[in-house]
Amino acid sequence: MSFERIDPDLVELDVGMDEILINVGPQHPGTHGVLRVLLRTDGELVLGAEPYIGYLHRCKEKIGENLTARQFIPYTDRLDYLAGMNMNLGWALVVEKLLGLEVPEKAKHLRVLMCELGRIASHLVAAAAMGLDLGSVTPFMYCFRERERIVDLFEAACGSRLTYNYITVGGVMADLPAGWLERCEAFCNEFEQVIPELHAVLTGNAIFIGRTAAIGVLSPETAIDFGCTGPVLRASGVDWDLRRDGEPIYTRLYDGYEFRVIAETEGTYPGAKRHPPVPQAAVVGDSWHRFYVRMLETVESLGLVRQAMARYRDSESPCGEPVKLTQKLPKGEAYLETEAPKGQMGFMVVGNGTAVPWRVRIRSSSFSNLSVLSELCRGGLVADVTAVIGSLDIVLGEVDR
Amino acid sequence: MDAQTIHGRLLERFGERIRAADLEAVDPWIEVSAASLPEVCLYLRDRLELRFNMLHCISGVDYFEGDPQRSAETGWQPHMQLLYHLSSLVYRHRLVLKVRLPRWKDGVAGELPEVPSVAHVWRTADWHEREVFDLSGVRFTGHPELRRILCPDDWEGHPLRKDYRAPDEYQGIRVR
Amino acid sequence: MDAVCWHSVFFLLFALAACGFALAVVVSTNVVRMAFSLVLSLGAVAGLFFLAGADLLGGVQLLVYLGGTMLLLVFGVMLTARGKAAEMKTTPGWWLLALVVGGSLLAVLWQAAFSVDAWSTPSAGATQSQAARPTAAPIGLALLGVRVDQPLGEEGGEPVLSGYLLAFEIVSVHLLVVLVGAAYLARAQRRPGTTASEETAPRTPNSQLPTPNS
Amino acid sequence: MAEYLTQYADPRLANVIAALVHCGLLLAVAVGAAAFFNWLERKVSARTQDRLGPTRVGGRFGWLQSLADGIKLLAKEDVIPAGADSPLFRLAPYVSFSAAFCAYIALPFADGWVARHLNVAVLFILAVAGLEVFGVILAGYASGSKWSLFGAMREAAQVVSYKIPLALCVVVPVMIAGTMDLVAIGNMQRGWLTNWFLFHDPFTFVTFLVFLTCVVAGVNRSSFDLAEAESELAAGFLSEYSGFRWALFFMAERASMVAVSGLAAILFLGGWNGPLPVATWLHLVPESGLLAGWLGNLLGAGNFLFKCLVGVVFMMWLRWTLPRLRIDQVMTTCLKYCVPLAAAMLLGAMLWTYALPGGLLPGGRPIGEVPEGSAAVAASERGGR
Repeated sequence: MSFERIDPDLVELDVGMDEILINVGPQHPGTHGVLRVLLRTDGELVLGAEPYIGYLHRCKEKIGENLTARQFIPYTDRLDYLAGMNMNLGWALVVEKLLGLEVPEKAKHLRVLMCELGRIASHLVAAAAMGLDLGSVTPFMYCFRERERIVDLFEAACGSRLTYNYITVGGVMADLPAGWLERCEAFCNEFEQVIPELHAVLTGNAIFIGRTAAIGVLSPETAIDFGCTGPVLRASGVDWDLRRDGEPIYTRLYDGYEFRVIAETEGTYPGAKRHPPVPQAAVVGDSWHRFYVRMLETVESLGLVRQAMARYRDSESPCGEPVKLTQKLPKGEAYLETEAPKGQMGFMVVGNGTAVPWRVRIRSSSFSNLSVLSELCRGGLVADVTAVIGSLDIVLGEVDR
Repeated sequence: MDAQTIHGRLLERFGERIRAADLEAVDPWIEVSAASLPEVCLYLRDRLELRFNMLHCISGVDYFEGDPQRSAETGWQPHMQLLYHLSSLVYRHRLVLKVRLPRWKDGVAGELPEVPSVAHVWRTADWHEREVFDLSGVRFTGHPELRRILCPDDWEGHPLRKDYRAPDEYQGIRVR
Repeated sequence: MDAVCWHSVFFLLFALAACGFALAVVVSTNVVRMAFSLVLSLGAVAGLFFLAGADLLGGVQLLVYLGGTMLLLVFGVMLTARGKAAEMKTTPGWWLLALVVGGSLLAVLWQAAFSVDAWSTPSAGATQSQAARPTAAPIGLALLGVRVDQPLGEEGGEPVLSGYLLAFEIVSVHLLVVLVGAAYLARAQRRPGTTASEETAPRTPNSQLPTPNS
Repeated sequence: MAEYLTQYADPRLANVIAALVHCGLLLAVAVGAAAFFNWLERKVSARTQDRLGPTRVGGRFGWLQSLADGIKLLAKEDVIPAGADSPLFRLAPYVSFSAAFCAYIALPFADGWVARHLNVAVLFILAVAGLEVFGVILAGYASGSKWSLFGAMREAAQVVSYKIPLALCVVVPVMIAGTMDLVAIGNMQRGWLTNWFLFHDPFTFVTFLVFLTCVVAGVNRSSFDLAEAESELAAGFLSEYSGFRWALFFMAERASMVAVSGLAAILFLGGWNGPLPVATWLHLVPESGLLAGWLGNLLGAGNFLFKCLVGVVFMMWLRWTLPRLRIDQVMTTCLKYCVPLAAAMLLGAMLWTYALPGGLLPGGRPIGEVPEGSAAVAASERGGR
């Protein structure tokens, strides 16, 4: 007697129930903001997950058509409000690209410093929120405690804790205050010791692995097809990071910096020896790997912060003069993507000879990363939906713009 | 591969369906005719030495100046432009495809211009085309599910068109 | 205070609850409420057992009937009873049938209850005569493999073990097999992604594998 | 107590008074425990998370925080959704709480200190504790929300499954003791630490671990709190509840946490007997007179409550440390690990007691033999405090 299955595509379910349609969100603790996901479920099994977005749409692109380039900087803070510095940089660089502007050395180091701190802060929130999605509250507090220190540093540098308006067209708004570098140094040293704690409560935890390993597996082809970028793409094993592979105007910032792109190549992660091992159950491209990539990137970013501080100390130049508020933009378009914490954040600016851009376009990384959600959730369980959303690390301010 | 070579390949393959190009611009671009867009995209994606496997962004830009005085200075006829930002993760080259569309289909105000969808080439295009449809008012033919994405389903008008006037009320709520 | 017999008060309380909720099962039209009334009714019966000093029986009643059977029943009701299925209308025909069946059962119980001498005549201490009356004990024991109605073998001789235990076990295993089989047959088979809304336009895959950059 | 009162009052009145006193005491324990553990959970979670927790209400340590929380809850608007099945929605919290509360009836706090001495106390507690789920299911159904329904379905599936290994685990100490009488089981573990059933043999030790797992799953605590699962189901069956009704569910959860911790303490951890036979050294045993016995019992009750506290804090520790399991993992844990393990342990314990009736240590006593000086028999006759 043979027990071969007649049709390998056929999925056997428990006793079939009626399909239920469930709205996850727009107000739901597991959706990281005002995202609405329409789930089609059969009992606990998810047959389809359709994201509905736009609840946080604030017409950013339209607003951009009515402001000058520098006036638009504060609005970029509100895109990915967990990494405002990186958003500032994206817009500042694209305008500089159109203007053909080059910022002084010191401003570059300041930009790297701030953006990498922002990346750490953003990844900390991602780890925290993912833990929370899986019902683990304590790591949330640990992560936020550390993020709070970064936010304090930002506040000391620019006076604001969430919407910085710091990196601007032509440089940065202000030089660092006295004593800032020492505080940052102290943070780096102490944060380094917290990372093993986070690994202990999340990365290596058996339940955490059970909840995330082999859940929401995203193949590299699908990831590229859907335009997924950032940690989501790298977790699928694609070695791609704009800080290394991007356009010159962006990669020039990182000239002379040493860092590794965190992606699994040839079965291992760079520098993985210092971190918990990849569990057997995990598959490249699953939720666990997305989490792991972020944790490892945090360490890389910490290294970049240290290098940036050292090089900032050494540089003598002024830290750049912001362009006039009414700086006229030349005719033509410029498009630039930068490696923001959530993925590749693209800005396009179309100039028509006046100070106000003709058109502003924002290519959001979370927008593309979210579009793959229905692909990842289908066939999983209801509980996996939150795990997958958490691992995609979306920010609705950026998705809806 | 630089924009020059890509342009050469495309000219060789598609001839006059490649309308224009500016390879010296900040971002080199190549303009193709709307009808041949999917074909060009498939070629760019699948050609072994090109392999533009990632579509980054689709943007709609409305070239329309309501003020007649300034309209005369612009130097262009009112039109709608679509920009497709492509790149290859294999060869690390980039390209901007442009498509020029009339602002209204057949010049009839209110009839959205049409362009073939490329959602079957890159699935990124699915949501991006919905967004362009929603905000800029371009109809993508052959799109699996072309409906609004950021604005509510019953929203009227396409906000990123230059002649758009925001409504005073939405469902009985003052919005201005 | 002397006149109050608390035992009787609680007996009445539990008995009323049991009967009242049993009636509620019959009268209610909502399946979930029916099920819950049944839970309360059975719970009240457990209370009666405790009152009678039958702690074990009361505990078992709670554990098996309420914690086991009723829980499964409520679970099943929840899975199936949505929308129209949650409301049950009883037609007059069903009422009639139920009255006939229920009435006859009531009659039997009535007869059985009042045929106990000790109840009809409380003064007569008729416990001895009760012992002689036929009860269900022999058949219960026989199901466990002990035939009390047959004489035991001589001491040291062959014990008589011709109860119904084997048959009982066979029937129970058979029932279990039937249940498992029913559950298996009820399994749904579905091909993922065959629902109409998931159909997308035919597309050629963006299938090139990115070669690792280095 | 009823017997004691009978000396002074009419027996019927004495019974009523005794019942009321028992009831009041237990209610005080249940509600007091809810309040205390609410505060403690805030403190424990705060410390786990590197915070301070409540510090202000009531002066130091914020010890009046529970009261403030209670007042806040009572002052909240009582919302009943339009789509809810109103009578069942109102009823559900009471079902949950009374079921959790009923378990205390048979739970002894010290030798003979029990509201009602049942000789099948273990069975009774298991049965009653299992009824709490009806409140949850009703709440889930009656809320008229899909999230609540999901929560209720998860709860039902989980509780039905975990009942099996839980019962199997309970059978092990019951089998060793040869009785389902919790007072007797507690008294059997009198003496040194080694007399605790936990250390009776290796099998009971493992059984205790399985028992802990099942108990955490049974009372719906993280990482088995799938019925609530705030990040997935938006609080599941509790979604639509607010104010006092929510507080009742909350108290039910706390009360059953304490109850199962108490059960674990009696079945495995020596009940009210400390690790050292201090009470015997001090002659605080019933034989030394009424007052000595009473003092010994007071000591024992302290012991018992401390063990309950340890059990509850353990559950809190789990909750604030571990992520939540998925429903299939919950089922796998139960059916693939807990049930076979519990069954094997039952068999093992059975063989052990058969092969080594006196235990490994010299001077051990055979199972089922109540050590001298036990008040088990006396207590069953006294039938109350």
